[in-house]
Amino acid sequence: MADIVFWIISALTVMSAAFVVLNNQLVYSAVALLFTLFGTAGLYVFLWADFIAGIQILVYVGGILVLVIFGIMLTNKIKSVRISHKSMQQGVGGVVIFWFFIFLFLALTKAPWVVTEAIEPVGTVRGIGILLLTDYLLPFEIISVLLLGALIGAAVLSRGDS
Amino acid sequence: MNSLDSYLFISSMLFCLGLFGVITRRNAIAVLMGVELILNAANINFVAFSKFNGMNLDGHIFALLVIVLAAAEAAVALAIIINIYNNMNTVNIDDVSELKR
Amino acid sequence: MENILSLLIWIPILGAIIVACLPRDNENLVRYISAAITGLEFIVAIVLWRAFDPVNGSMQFMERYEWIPSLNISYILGVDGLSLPMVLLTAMLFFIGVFVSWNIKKAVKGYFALYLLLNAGVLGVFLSLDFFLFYIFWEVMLLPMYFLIGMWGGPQREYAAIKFFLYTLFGSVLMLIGILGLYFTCGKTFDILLIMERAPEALNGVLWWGMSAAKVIWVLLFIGFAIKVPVFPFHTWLPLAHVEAPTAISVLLAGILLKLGVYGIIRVNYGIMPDQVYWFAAGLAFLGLVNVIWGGLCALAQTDLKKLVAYSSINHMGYSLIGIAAVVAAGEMNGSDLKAAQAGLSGAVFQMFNHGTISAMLFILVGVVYERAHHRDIDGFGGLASQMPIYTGITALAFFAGLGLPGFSGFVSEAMCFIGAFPVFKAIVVLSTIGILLNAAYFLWAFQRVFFGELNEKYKDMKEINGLELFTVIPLAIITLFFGIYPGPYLDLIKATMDQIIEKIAFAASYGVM
Amino acid sequence: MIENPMILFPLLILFLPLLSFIIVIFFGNKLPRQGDWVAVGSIVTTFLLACYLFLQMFLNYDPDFSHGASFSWINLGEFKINLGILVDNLTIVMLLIVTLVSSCTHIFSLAYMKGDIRYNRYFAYLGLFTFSMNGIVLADNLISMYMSWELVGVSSYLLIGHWFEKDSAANASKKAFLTNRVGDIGFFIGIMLLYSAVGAFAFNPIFESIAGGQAIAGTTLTIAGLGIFMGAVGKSSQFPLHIWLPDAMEGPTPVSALMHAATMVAAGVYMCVRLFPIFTPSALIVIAYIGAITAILAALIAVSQNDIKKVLAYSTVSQLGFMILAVGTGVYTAAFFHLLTHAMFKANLFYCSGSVIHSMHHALHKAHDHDTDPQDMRNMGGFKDKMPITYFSMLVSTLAIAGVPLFSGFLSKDAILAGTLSFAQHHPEHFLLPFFGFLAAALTAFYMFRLIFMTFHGNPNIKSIVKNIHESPKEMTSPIVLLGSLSFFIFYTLPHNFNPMKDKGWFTDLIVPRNSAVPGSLTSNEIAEYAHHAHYLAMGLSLIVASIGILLAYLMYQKKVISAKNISEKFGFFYDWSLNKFYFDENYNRYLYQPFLRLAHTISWLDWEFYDKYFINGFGKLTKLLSTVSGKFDYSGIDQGFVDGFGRASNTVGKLLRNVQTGRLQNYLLFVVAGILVIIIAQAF
Repeated sequence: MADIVFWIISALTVMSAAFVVLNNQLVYSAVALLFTLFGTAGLYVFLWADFIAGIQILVYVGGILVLVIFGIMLTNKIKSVRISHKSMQQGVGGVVIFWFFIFLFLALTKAPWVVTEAIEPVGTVRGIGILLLTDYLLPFEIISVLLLGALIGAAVLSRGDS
Repeated sequence: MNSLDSYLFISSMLFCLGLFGVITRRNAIAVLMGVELILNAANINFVAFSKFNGMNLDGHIFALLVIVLAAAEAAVALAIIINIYNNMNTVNIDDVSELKR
Repeated sequence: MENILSLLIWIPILGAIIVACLPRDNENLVRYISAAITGLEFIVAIVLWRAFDPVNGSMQFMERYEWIPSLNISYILGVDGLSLPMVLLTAMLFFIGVFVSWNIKKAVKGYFALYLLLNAGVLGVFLSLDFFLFYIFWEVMLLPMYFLIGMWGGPQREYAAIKFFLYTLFGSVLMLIGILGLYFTCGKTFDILLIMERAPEALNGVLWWGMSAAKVIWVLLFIGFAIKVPVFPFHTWLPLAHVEAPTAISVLLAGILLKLGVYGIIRVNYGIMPDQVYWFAAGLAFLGLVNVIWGGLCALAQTDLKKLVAYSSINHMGYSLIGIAAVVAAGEMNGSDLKAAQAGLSGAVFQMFNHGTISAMLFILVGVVYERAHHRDIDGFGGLASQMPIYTGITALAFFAGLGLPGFSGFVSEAMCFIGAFPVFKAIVVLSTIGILLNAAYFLWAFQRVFFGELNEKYKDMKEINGLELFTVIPLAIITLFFGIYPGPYLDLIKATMDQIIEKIAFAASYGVM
Repeated sequence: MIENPMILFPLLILFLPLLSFIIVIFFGNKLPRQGDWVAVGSIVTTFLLACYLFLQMFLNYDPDFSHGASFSWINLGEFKINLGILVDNLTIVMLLIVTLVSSCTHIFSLAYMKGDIRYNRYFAYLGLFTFSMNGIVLADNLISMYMSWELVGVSSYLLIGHWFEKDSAANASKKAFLTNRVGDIGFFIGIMLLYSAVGAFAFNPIFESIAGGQAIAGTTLTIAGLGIFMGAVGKSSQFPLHIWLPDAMEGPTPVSALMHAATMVAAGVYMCVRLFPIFTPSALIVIAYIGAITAILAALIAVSQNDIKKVLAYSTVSQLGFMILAVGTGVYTAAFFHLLTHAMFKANLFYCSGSVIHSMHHALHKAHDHDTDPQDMRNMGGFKDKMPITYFSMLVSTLAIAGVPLFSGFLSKDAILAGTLSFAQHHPEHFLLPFFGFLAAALTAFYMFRLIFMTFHGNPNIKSIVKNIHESPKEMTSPIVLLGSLSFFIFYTLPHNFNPMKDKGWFTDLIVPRNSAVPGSLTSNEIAEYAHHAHYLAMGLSLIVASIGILLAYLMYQKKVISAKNISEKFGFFYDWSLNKFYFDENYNRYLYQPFLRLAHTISWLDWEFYDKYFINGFGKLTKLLSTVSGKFDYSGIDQGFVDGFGRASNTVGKLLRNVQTGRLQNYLLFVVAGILVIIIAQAF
C-alpha cells in the first residue's frame, strides 16, 4: 500500500516537473511547480523527514512559489493568463540531458551504497533543533545573516532607481 | 520496498528535468524554476541519504540550509529580474547581453 | 684560525655589500674602502701562508659543514700547495687592481662592488672542495666579469662581454655535465676528496654510449677548463675580452682567471682520473705546442699593444700545458722518470704564478700608456724611450720577463716545463722551443716600435709614469725578479703537493686502463 | 769553503760588476760624474782580483788546478739544479781576458762617451755585460751557462741599441738578440737532450757519463753536441748566423771592442773549448766546416768593405771562424790560444779605430761637415803623423792579426793552421779545411793592411779634415798602448821560451788539452803529435800567405801599382757579392723574415678574421639562424599557424555555433553538461 502511494507521489512529482520544463505557458509552469513541490514534500514524509516536509510546504509553496508568481505578474503585461514563452536548443539539450541521465542512472545503480537500517523516529524536530544550536550553530548563524543580507539586497534591488 | 535507489532515481530525474529547464528556457523566471527543481532534487538526495544512513539528522540540516538558500536566491534573483525588466523591458535572457559586447 | 678560509671568501662578499651600501657621491670613500678590504684580504692570505705547513702535501685548514644534506652537498673548503700560491696571487693582484682602477670614473660604486664579488668568486673556486660549491663560485665569477667588461670596457665592450660570457658558459655547461656524471657514478656525492678516492674504482670499465665514461667525463671537464686556459681552439674570446676590458680587469683576467683553467685540470682532471692522464697527455702537450706557436705567431702580427699581450698569454699558457703533460713521465711505461715529472708539473704550476705576475705587469703598463695616449696602436708611438725613461725601463723589464730571460721567474718555469716534457714528448718540445724565439721576436719588435727611434712629435709632452702606477708595478717586478733569481721558496711551498699528485699518477699507471 | 780565495775571488769578480750595474742604473743620476767611477772602480777591482788569480795559477803551475763550489738552486727531490762555479786554468785565463778588456773598455769609454745623454746607463750596461760574461766563464753547469748566455744576449741588446733614436741601431740590437736566440734554441735542445740522458747539468758528471758510453752515445750525442754548438754559432756569429755581428757596429765603438774581443763572441768559442769533450767526431766535422766557411766567407767580405768598423767586424767573424775550425779539428787549446791573443789585438784594433773615428768626428764637427761619414776609410788617409800613438799601436795589432812572426797572432794562428793541416793529412777528404784556412789567412793580411794604408798612409783625401785631426786623450790612448804592447809574442811564451817561432810557454804548459769524453775519439796526445808533425809546413805556408797578402795590399793601396779599381771591375761579379756581403741579409729577408712575417699575419688573419669571425662567430650565427628559423617557425608555424590557427578555428567554430546558438549562457551550460558527460565517459572507459 505504502509502495503504491509512494510511486503515485513520485510519478506526480516527476510528471509535474516535466510539465514545468516543457510547457509553453509560464503561469502553467508555475502551477505545475506547485505540484512538484508538494510531491517532494510527500517524498520527505516517506523519508521520515516530517519537519523538512513541513518547511518545504511552508517555504516553497508559501514563499518561493508566490514570489515566482509575483515575478511573473510583474514582468509581463497581463493580457491573459497565457503568457507564452519559448524554449530553445531543445533538441541538442534533450539529447545531452538524456545521456546525462543515463549515466547518472547507471552510476547510482552501480554504486555500492552503504545502507544502515534505522528505526523510524518519533519526530525529527527535536533532533534538528539540538543539532542546529550545537554542531551547526555557526552555519545556522551564517545562513541567517545571509538570508537577512539577501532580503535587504532584494529589497534594495527591486526598489528601482528612485 | 522504497529503497535508496528509488529516491535517487527520482531525484536524478528531477535534477535532469531542472537542468533541461535551465538550459532550454528563455524566460528568466522559467530558468529560476528550473533551478528550484535542481535544488529540490538535491534536497531529496540529502534527506534520502540521511534516512538510509541510520537516520542521521545532518542531512536534514543541510536540506534546511538549502531551502533557506533557495529562498534567498529566489528573492534576490527575482529582484534582479524585475530590475532587468524595468531597465530593458524584457526578461528574455538572449536579449540581456550587454556584457557580451 | 680554523675558519680562515671562510674568512677569505666572505670578506670580499661582505665588502661588496658594504660598498654597495655606501653613498653614491663619495667616490673616494668607495675606493678607500675597497682598497682596505682587499688589503685586509691580502693580509689574511699572508697569515694563511705563514701558517701553512709546506711539508704536508694534503689539504690543510679544512672546513666542512652540511649544506644541503638531501643531495649530499656540503660546504667544504681546503687549501694545499697547489691552491695556496694561487690564493696569494689572487689576493695580491686584487689588492693591486684596486689601485690600477683608481681612475675609473663611471659608476665607481657598482664597479667596486662587482670587483669584490669577483674576488670572492675566484677565491671560492680555488678553495672549495665540493663540486657544487666549486661550480657555484665558478658561475659567481662569470657574472661580475660580464658586467665589468660590458659596462666599463672599451668601444666593443658589449660584443666582447657577450662573447666571453657565452664561451665560458658553454664551457661551464660541459663541466656541469661532467660533474654530474661524477656525482652519479661515484655514489652521489659532490665531495671532491671523496670522489678522488672512489673515482678510479667507480669509473673503471663503465661505458656510456659505448665510450669509456672516464674518458667522456675527462673530455667534458677538460673542455670546460680549456676554455678558461684558453687552449687553442677555444681561445678567441681572450684577445677580445682582454682588449676591451678595463686595465684592472685585463690584469685579473690574465693574471688569475686563466690560471683557473690549469688549476682545474690539475685539481679535477688529474686528481680524479689519474689513469686517464696517460691517455690524454700527448694531446695535451700537442695543444700546448699549438698554443705556443699559434699564440706567438698571432702576437707577432698584432698592431694593438694590448692584443699582443693577450696573445702572449695564449703563448705562455702553452708552456704550462706542456709542463702538465710531462707528469706522465712518472709512469712505468715511460721509465718512471720522476725527475722529469717533477720538473714538468712544478714548472707548470710555477709558470701559472709567473705568468700571473708578468702578464699583470704587462697589462698595467699597457694601461699606463693607453691612459696617456688614448690608443694602443704599436706603430702610432715611437721614441717614447727618450720621453719616459723610467716607464721604458720598467716596460723593458716586463718585456724581458715576458720573453723568458734568465733572471726572471718566467725563464725558470718555462725551462722546467721544457726539461720535464722533453723525455716523453721530444718532437713536441723541440718544436715548441721555436716559441722562445717567437716570444723574443714579438716582444722586441713591439718594444722597438714603441720606444725606439725618433720621438713622435705628438707625444713630446707625455707624462712620465706616476707614483701610483709605479706602486702597482714595482711589487710585481720585485716578485718576478726574486723568483727568477731564487725560485726555492716557491718550489718548496708546492713540492709536497706536487709529489703527491705525481705519486698518484705514477700509481695510476699500474692499474690504468688506458 | 767560501773563505778560500780561489772561490771567493771569482765570486767577487762575478758579482762586483752586477753590483755596479745595480748602483749605477738606479742611483747613477744622483752620483757625482753619473757614477762612472763606481763602474770603473768595480771593474778595475775585478781585474786586480783576476790578476791575483792569474798569479796563483802561475805559482801553482799545475795543469790540473781546479776548484769548485755550488749550491742547491732548485731541489724538488728528484729534480735538482745546483748552480756553481768552476775555477781552473781555463777559467782564470778567460777571466783575465774579460776583466782586462772590460777594464780597458771602461777607461776608454770615460773619454769616448763623455757627454752622452745616457752616460750612466751606458756604464751600467757595461757592468751587466761583464757580469753575464763572467757568468759564462765561471759556470760549472749548463743551466747557469745558459742563463748567463741569455744575459749576454740581452746586455748586448741594450748596448747595441744604446743610441736607439737611430733606427739602424734599434734594428741591429733586435737582430743581434733574435739571431742569438735562434742559436740559443739549439743550445737549449742540446741541454735537454743531455739532461734527459744523463740526468745532470754539471759538466763533470756529464763528461763522466759520456765517457761511460752507457747513457748517451752515437747519433743522439752528435745531435746534442751540435745543438749546443748551435748556441756557439749564434753567439760567436758563425755562418749562417753571422749576420748580426757587422750590424752590431751600430753600438758605441768601445762596446764593439768589448763584444768582439772578450765577451759575447768569445763566449761561443769558450763554450766549445769548455765542452769539447762532449763533441763526437761527426759533430766535430760539422763544426770544422762551419768554422772554415765562416773564416773564408767573412774574409772575402772584409776585402771590399769601406767602413773601418765593418772591416774589423768581418775580420772578427773570420778570426772566430778560425777558432771554431780549430775546435773542429781537435786542437781546441789552439782555439783558446787564438781567443786570447785575438782578444788583445782585436780590442786594440777597435780602440784604435774608435780613436780614429772619435777624432774624425771632432774634425768634421769643427769643419761643420755633417754629411761625410766619419767611419768611411775613403775619407781618411795620411793620419799617420797626426795620431802617432794610435798609428803604431794599430800597426802592431795589425801585424799580429796578419800572422807576422814576433807577434802573438803568429803563434796562435800557426797552431790552428798546423792542427788543420794535420787533420787534413789524416783525413784527405777534408782537404778543403786547410785550404780555406790558408786562403783566409792570406786575405786577413791583405784587408788589414789595406785598412792601415787607406787610413794612415798616403795623401789625405779630404784636406780640410786632416788639419783638425788630433791624437785622442789619455783615457783613450792608455788602453791602446797597453793592449798594443800585449800583441807581442813575449807575453805568451813566458817564462822559458824566447823563440818567436815557438808557441811553447806558460799557456801551453797550463792549458793542456783534455781527452774527448766520447769513446773512440783521438786522444789529445795523438792530436798534438799529428799537429807537431805538420807544424813546420804550416808555419812556412802561413808565412808565405801572410807576406803575399801584405805585399798585395802594399802594391794596391800604398804604391797603387795595381789598380784596385781595375781588379774590382774585372772581377765585377765577385766584387759585387763581396761588397754586398754575399746578399745574406737580403736573402734572409726575402726568404726567411718576410715569409715568416707573412705567416704570422696569415695566422693572425686566420685566427681573427677567419677562425673567430667565421667559425666561432659562425657558431653564434648558426645559433642565431637556428633561433631565427625556430622563431619563424614559432611565430608563423606554432603561434600563427597553430595557436592562432586554433584560435581562428575556435573562432570559426564559435562563429558557427554563434550562428546557430548565438552564444548564450545556457549554451555554455549545455557545454558544461556535455563536458561532464565526456569526462564520465572517459572515466568509464
